[in-house]
Amino acid sequence: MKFSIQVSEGPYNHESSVTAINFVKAAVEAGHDIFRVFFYHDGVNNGTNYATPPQDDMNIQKTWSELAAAHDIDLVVCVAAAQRRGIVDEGEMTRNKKDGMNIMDGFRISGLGQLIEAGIESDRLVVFGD
Amino acid sequence: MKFSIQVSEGPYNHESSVTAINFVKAAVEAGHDIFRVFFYHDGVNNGTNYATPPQDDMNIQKTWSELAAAHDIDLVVCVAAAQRRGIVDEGEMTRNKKDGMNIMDGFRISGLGQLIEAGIESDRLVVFGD
Amino acid sequence: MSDAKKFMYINRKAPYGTIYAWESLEVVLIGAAFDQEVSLAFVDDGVYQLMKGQDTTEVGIKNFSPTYAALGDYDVNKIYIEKESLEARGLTLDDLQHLVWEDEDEDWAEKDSIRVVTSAELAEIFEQQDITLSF
Amino acid sequence: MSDAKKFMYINRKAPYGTIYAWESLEVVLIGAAFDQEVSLAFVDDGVYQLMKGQDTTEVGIKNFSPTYAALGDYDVNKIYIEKESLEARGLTLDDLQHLVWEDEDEDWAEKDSIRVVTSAELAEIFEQQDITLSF
Amino acid sequence: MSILHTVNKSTYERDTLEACVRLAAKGGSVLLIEDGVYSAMSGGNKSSVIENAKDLSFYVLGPDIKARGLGEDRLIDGIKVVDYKGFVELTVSNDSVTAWL
Amino acid sequence: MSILHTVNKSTYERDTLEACVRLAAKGGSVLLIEDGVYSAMSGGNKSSVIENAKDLSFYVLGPDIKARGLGEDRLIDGIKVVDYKGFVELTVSNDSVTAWL
Repeated sequence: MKFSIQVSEGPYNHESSVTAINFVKAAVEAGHDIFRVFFYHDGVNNGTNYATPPQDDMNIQKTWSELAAAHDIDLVVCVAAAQRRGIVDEGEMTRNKKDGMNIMDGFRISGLGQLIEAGIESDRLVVFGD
Repeated sequence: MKFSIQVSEGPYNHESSVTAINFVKAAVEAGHDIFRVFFYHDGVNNGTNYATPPQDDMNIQKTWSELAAAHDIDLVVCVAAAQRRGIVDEGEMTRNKKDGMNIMDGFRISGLGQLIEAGIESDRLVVFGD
Repeated sequence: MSDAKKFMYINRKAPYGTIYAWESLEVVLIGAAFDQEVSLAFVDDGVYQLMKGQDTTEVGIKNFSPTYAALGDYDVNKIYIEKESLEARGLTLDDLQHLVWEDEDEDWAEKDSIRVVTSAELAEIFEQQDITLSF
Repeated sequence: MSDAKKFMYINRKAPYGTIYAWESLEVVLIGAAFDQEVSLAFVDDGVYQLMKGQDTTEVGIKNFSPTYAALGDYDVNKIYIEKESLEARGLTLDDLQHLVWEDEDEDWAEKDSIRVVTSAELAEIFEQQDITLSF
Repeated sequence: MSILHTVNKSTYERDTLEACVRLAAKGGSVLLIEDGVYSAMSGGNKSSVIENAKDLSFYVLGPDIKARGLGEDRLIDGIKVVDYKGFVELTVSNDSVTAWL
Repeated sequence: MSILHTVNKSTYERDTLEACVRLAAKGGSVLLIEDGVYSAMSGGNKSSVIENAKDLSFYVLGPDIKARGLGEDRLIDGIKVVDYKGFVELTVSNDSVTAWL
């Protein structure tokens, strides 16, 4: 079956990201496809590569990145939500004249249409939030 | 009177930052001192200079920066919370081998002791959160 | 429209205290371009999103409430309000914005977009949806 | 200790669903170095923070509950639990970790850190505080 | 000692206001801010949380009620409206501030 | 159509579970995750929210109850424990998923 996921909260502050990661892992293990994970609201903060979490805890941002690489999962950060919160890729850096960028490997910034498309293209959309 | 403020939520997602800003402005206008604003939990995301919020809304991160400059307010981002969430200054960039930094002008990263000290040194500590 | 999916947006949170209400509306507006069947439900504190007379000037943040009036132009005209949520809060339909749309099939007659429904009716409507987005 | 301020930490949130419980504990541990008078209150879902037998292995995140046992070593030994919150949740003190401290003045006798108090008693304790930190 | 209590959540959504009312000592002041201001409206199922708390003084942040389209005429009797300046004054006139989060 | 409902907040703190129970059609399944698992415990003031919802099937995420130190023996009768694999299976065996946030 084809799944898409929406993650609506940032890493660490809420369990949503962790539950979504564990759900994605279990779905992949059961042979399902993850079409897309869409990060919205504070969820966009899952896509930063500037974090240095404690070594004795899950590295949430990196775990997403590894999952994406291992299972070819499309990780999309909402551009409007990212602009409010400060997640920047190369295009955003140039466009908005920032000194650097902090998007994690495996994530890309795109529009809200990607969420609607995920709903249309997938058999199930599962939302994790607050 | 000497005030300190704790902000526990990130900008835009919760009203906390905005209420704290309006409180700080009113306190300064009434002739009070703001000793320190301490950003904790997702509140550390108030300190990013990577955001590009919509032009028809308050630019929360920049407003903090301007308030700090105008009224000599100490804006402190908790280092442990910042490491989980990806707020980086020059020291953190070097120490944790990041490609850049995203701390806003007027903010500094420091330890939790700064919150306790704010409580000790101030006449009032006011917390804004979720 | 036979291939269209039924999208339901459930709005359960008050405006301004958190951004969910506003960022939900942003999804609805973008989603309207996709030619799917769209419904919105306002339940619990979500009903406060449609309160008339919102004025955020003194707070200093954007007042997004006028945007709800544009939903009709985007062909978003199935807006369900839970009766029980209104009543629990001492509100009536008069407290809320009057949202309308123009029916192309009836010479652009102006029609109400808002339908007040009971919990039981809303539960049935939820059962007919393909995709539910929660805010 | 005459210049010491009274710090109260109010913990009202369950662990793991959000990080407030853990990051609150981090403040308490750092704050213990400052020689102030420290109290902790656990009310509402905050009482769940002290549940025995927490095991986060299958979730894959850090289990911080053993850290509460260290509070005594940091001279944090005024830990108030609201009776009404426990009862509403069908819990008793036996469900919670047994937290102790060693009293230097009584030849390091081991004493209970946890005191179960009523809402009314806790309200009075709150009135005596200089600084309240809420998580 | 007198305490200023702040509550920023709707009592329809969360248990915050009820916690505050239960754990605030007699004579305390409660300021409703952000989504907490919805709890100040009369005529709702939960208006009684405030109506029954006779030992406390209630205030509501004016800018937050205006933002939400709530008229002052709909507030529960006895609740006073303050602006941010009044919020600061309440923190000064009380001895300490407790945020109910 | 059958719906899998997810609830991730404690019914002591928020109105989420009550909204779900009120608005879930007969025959639906409810999976309690994250802080939602506290609502699955018997013997509390709000255990009746689930006990009275006879028309729904309740599930609880095992890893989340273990994390919180809740024994399976304390769950309200009839609630089934699933792991993440079981969570995925519930999303497949139902026609759609509604998250109550």
